[in-house]
Amino acid sequence: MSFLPYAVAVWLFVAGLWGVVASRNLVRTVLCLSVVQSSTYVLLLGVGYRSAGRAPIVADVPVVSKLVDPTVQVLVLTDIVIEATVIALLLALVVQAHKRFGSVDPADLRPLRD
Amino acid sequence: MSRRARLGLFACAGPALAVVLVLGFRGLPAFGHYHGVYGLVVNGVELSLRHATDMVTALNFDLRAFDTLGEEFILFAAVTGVALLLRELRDESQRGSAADDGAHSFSGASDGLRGASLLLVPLIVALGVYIVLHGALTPGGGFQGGLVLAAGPLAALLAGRYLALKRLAPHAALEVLDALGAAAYALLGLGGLVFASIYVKNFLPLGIPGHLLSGGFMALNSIAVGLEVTGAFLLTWTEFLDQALLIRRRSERS
Amino acid sequence: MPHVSALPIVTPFVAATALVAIRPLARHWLDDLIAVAVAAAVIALCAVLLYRSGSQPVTYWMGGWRPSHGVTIGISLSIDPLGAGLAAFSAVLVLAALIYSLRYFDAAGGLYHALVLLFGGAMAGFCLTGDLFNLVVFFELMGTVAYALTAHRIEERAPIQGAINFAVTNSIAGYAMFIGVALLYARTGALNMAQIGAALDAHRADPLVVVAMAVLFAGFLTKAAAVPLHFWLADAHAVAPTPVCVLFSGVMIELGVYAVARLYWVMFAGPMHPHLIALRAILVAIGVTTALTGAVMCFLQRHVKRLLAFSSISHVGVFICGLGLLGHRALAGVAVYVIGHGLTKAALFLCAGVLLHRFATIDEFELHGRGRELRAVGIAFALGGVLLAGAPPFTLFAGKSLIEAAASGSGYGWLIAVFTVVSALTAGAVLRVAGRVFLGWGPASGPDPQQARAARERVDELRDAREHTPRTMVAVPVALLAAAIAVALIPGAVPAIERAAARFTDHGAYAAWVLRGAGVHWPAIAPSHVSFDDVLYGLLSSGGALALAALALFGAPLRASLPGSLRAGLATAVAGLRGLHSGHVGDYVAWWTAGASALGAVCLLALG
Amino acid sequence: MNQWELVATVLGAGLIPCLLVCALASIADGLIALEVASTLLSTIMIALSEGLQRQPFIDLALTFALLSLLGALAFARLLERDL
Amino acid sequence: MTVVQIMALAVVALGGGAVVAVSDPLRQVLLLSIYGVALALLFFAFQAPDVALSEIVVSALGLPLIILAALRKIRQHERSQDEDSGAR
Repeated sequence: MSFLPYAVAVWLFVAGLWGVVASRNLVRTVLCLSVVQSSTYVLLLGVGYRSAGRAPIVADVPVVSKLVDPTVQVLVLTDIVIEATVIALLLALVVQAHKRFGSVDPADLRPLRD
Repeated sequence: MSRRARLGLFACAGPALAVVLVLGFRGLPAFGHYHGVYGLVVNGVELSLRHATDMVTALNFDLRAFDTLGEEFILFAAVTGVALLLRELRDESQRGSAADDGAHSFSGASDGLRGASLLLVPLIVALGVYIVLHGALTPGGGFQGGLVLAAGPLAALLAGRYLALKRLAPHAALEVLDALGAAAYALLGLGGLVFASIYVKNFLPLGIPGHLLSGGFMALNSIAVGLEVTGAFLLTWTEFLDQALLIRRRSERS
Repeated sequence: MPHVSALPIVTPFVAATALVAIRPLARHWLDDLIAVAVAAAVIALCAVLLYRSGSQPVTYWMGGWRPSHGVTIGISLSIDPLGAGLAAFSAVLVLAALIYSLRYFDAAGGLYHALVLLFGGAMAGFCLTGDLFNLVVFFELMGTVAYALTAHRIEERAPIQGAINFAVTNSIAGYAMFIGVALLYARTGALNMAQIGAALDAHRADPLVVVAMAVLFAGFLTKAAAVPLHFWLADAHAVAPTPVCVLFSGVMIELGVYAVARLYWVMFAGPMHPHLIALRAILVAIGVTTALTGAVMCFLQRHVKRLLAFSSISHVGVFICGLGLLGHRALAGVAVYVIGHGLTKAALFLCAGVLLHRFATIDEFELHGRGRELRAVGIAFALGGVLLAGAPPFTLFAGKSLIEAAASGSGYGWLIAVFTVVSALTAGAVLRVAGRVFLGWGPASGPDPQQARAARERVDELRDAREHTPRTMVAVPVALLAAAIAVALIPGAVPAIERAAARFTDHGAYAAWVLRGAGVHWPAIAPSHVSFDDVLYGLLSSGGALALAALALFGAPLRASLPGSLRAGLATAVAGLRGLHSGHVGDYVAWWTAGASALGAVCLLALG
Repeated sequence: MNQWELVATVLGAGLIPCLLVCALASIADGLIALEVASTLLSTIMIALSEGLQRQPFIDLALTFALLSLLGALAFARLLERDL
Repeated sequence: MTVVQIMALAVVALGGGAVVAVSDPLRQVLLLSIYGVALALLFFAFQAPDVALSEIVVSALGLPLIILAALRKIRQHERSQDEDSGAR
C-alpha cells in the first residue's frame, strides 16, 4: 500500500504520454501534457509526506509538532506555475496553427515534407 | 509514420518506461517514512530566524527566493510570449467600435446576473488582498492571491460588456503592471545586494511572529508577485478572449 | 566573494521588464539601444566572473544562506572557469544576435528584445547555478522563451509547427527532470548538486540512482538533441528567426551537453565510478548514432537553414562522444570545439539570413547562382564550411584533435574515423551550398521540389528594401568567423581551457569548495600538443568535404553509373530516414518514450 | 480516523460519479457534474479542516467556493453556443 | 496512509485516465476541471494546503478560461471556413 502514490505517479506519466501520442487534436495534446506534468506533483508530494505529519504552517500549532516536508511543496508550487504558463503558450500556438493550417490535427501540420 | 506504427511503437516503449520508473521508484522510502534533513532544518530555522509561520511561503520568498525569481520570470516570459504570438496581424482586424459592443461578445446578460457579478467583485478583490498579505502566516501567497485578485475584474468582464470593461484595463496597462511586478521582485532582491551585500538577502526588520508584517521582505516579495500575477493572468485571459470574441480575419464577416 | 555574481542573471531580467514596461512609448532605437547595452554589460560581468574564478572558484550563497552543520538549505551559484566561460560565450552570441537583428527584420516592438534578453539571463543562470532544482528552473525559463521566439513569424506555417513540436517535446523532457529531482531529493534530502554528490558517494549505485541519472540525462539530452530525442530540433531551428537560430544552434543545445557533464562529475561520478567503462560505452554509442544520423540528414537537405540545423545535431553527437569518454582532456576538447562550432555555426546561420533577407527564399536550388553579387557573404560562407571541416590549425581543429587524442588513449581510436566522416559530410554540405549559391555551379534544379515551398518566406515582414544588404548584417558573421579562426591561435587559450576542464572534472574538489569553502590547489596539467597525425586527420576531413561537395555538384554522371539496385536501395534507405522526421508531434513523443525507456533500461542492465 | 475524515472520504468518493457523467453524458450534464464536484470539494475541505483541527484552512474552502462560482460563469458564457 | 489519502489517490488516478481517454476537447476541459478538484483534494490530504490553493486557483479559473477561449476561437474559425467554402 505504501507504494500507491508512486504507482499513481507512474500511471499518470505513462497514460498522459499515451494521450499525447494518440491525440488527433492539438488541444487534446496540450491537456494530456498537463496530466503528464501532474504525475510529478503526486511523486514530489508523496516523497515529502511523513506519516501523521501536519501541514508546515505553525500559525496555529506548536513548532515542535511533526510537520511534513515543506521543500517538496515549494517545488510543486513552481511546477504548477510552469504548467499554467506552458499551457497558455502552447494554446496560443494552437490557435495560430488553426489560423494557418485550418486544422488542429497534428497529422495536417506538415509544412516540411522530407 | 502511420498512426498504427506510432501507436505500436508506443505500445512497446510506454510499458517499458513504466517498468523502468517502477524499478527506480522502488528505492524510494516507503510512503510516510521520509527522513530528509532539509525540511527539518527549514522548519526549525524559519520561525526563529525569520519570524515566518508558513514554512512554504518562507522557503518560497526567502530561502529559495532565487528559484522564485526564475519562476516569476517564466511567468513573465510566457505572458510576453503570448502577447507576441497573439498580436494582431496585418490580415486581421479587431471589431472594437461601440456599435459592435454587446452584439457579438457576451450578449444577453440579464441585469440580475450583472448585478450579482458586480457584487462579487469587491468580495473577490478583498479575498485576494487577504491571501497576498497573509502569505507568510497562513496558506497562500503572491501567486495564489494574485490569481484571485485577477478574478475580480474578470467577474465584471464576464458579466458585463466585454469591450466597455476592457477599455478600463487595456492591454498596455496590464503589460506594465505585469512588468512592474516582475521588476519589483528582482529589485527587492537587489535591495539585499545594496543593503546587506548579498542578492536576495532579507534586509528588512523581521517583526513579531504571527503579525502581518513579520518575515522581513517576504511580505513585499509577496505583494510584488501578487501584482505580477494579477497583470499576467488578466493579460493572458484578455488576449485569449480577444481572439475568441473580437479578432477576425479581414475577409471574414461575422 | 565578488558581489557581481548574481548580476549577469538579474540585469537582463530587469532590462527585459523595462523594455516591456516602456512599450507604450514605442521607440525602436530605444529598444535596440537598451538591449545592446545590456548585452554588452553582461559580457563584461561574465568576464569578471571568469577572471575571478580562474584563480579560485566562487561560491555565492543566495540570501546569505550558507550551509550550517553540513546541510545546505540555500541556493548557491557555484562558479568555476568552465561555467563562467560558457556564460560569457552565450552572452557574446546574444550580443551578436541583437546587433544583427538591428537591421534584419521588423521585430515585434520591444517584445522580441525582451525575450532575447530573458534568454540570455536564463542561459547565464543555467551555467552558473550550483543547485539542481534551480538548474531545472532555468531550463524551463530557457524553454519558455525559446518556444515563443521560434514562432515569432506567426504569419507563416512552418514556425508554428516547429514551435509546437519544440514545446511539447521539451516540456516532456522537463517533466522527466522533475522526476529525477524528486528521486534524488528522496534519497539525499538535498537539492544542492555538491551535497547530493557527497551524499551519493557513500553508496553503491542502486536502481534509484541509476533511474534518476537516466531520466535526468534523457531530459538534458532532449535539449541537446541526441538521437532519438532530437526530432524537434530541425523543425524548430529551421524556422526560427535567423538571429535566434544563432542562439539555438550556437549555445542552447550545447548547454544540454554541459548539464549532462555537470551532473555526471558533480553528482554521479562517485557511485558510477565502478561502472566507468559501461557508462562510457553507452554515452559514446549515443554520440556516434547522433553524429552519423545528423550528418547524413544534413547532406540530404536543400533547405539551407534546415541543413545547418541537422549539422548542429551531428556536431552535438561529436560533443556527446567527447563527453562520453569521461576524461578531462576530452572534455577540454569538447569545450574548445563548442566555442569554435558555436561561432562558425552562428556565422553560417547569419550568412543564410542575408540570403533570406535578400531573396526571400532559403532553398539551395532556387538560389542557384543568385549569390554571385554577394561576394563577401559567399567568401564567409565557404570559409565557414572549411572551418567546420576541422581544417588545421583553427579552433574546431584544435578541439577535435584533443578529443581524438583522448579517444585513442581510452581505446576508442575508431571514433577518429567517425569524426572524419561526420566532418566531411557536414562541411561538404555547406561547401556544396556555397558552390551552388555563390558560384552557380552544378544543376539548378534538384530532387524534392516541394521542399522549396517551405523554404520561402514572406516579404512584408522586413523593414528594409531588398536591394542592398545592411552593413551590420555582413559585419557580424565576418567578426564571428574571425573569432572562430583566432580563439585557438591565441597563445595559452587552449591550455587554459584544459586546466579549466581538469578542475571541472575534479569531483572531490568541487564538493570541498562548494560545501566547505575550502581553498583549492589545482594540480598542474601538462598541456597537450598537436601531433602530426592530428594534422593529417584534419586535412583528410577537409579534403573529404571538398570531394563530397564536388561530387554532389558535378557527380551526376558518376551517380548514374552506379548499378540500379544499389541506387534503389539507397533511395529506400534515404526515404525511410526522412520518413522518420515526419513533423508529427505524436511520432516525436513516441520516439522520445522509446529513447528514454531504452536509456533507462540499458543503464539499469549495465550499471545496476 | 474520526467522523470528519469519514465524511470527507464518503464525499470524495462522490467525485467518481461526477467523472463518469462528464465522460459519458452530454456537455450540459457534464457542466452540472462539475458544479457538483466543486460543491463536494468545498464541503470536503471544511470537513477535513475540522478533522485535522486546522481551522485556518477553511480559507481554502471559501476561496474555492468563490472561484468555482466564477468558473461556472466562465464555462456557461464561453460554451453558450455548445449547450 | 489514511483512508482519505487512498480515496484521493484513486480519484486522481481515475481522473487522469479519464482526461487522457476522452477525445472530445470540450468534454476534456470539463474533466480536467474535475481532475483539478481531485488533485486539490489530494494535496489537501497530503498536508500541502499552499499547493492545494495553487491548484484550486489554476484549475478552477486560470486554465479553463484560456482553454475555453482557445476552443471557441477554433470553432468560430472553423465556422467561418465552412462559410467561405460554402460561398464558393
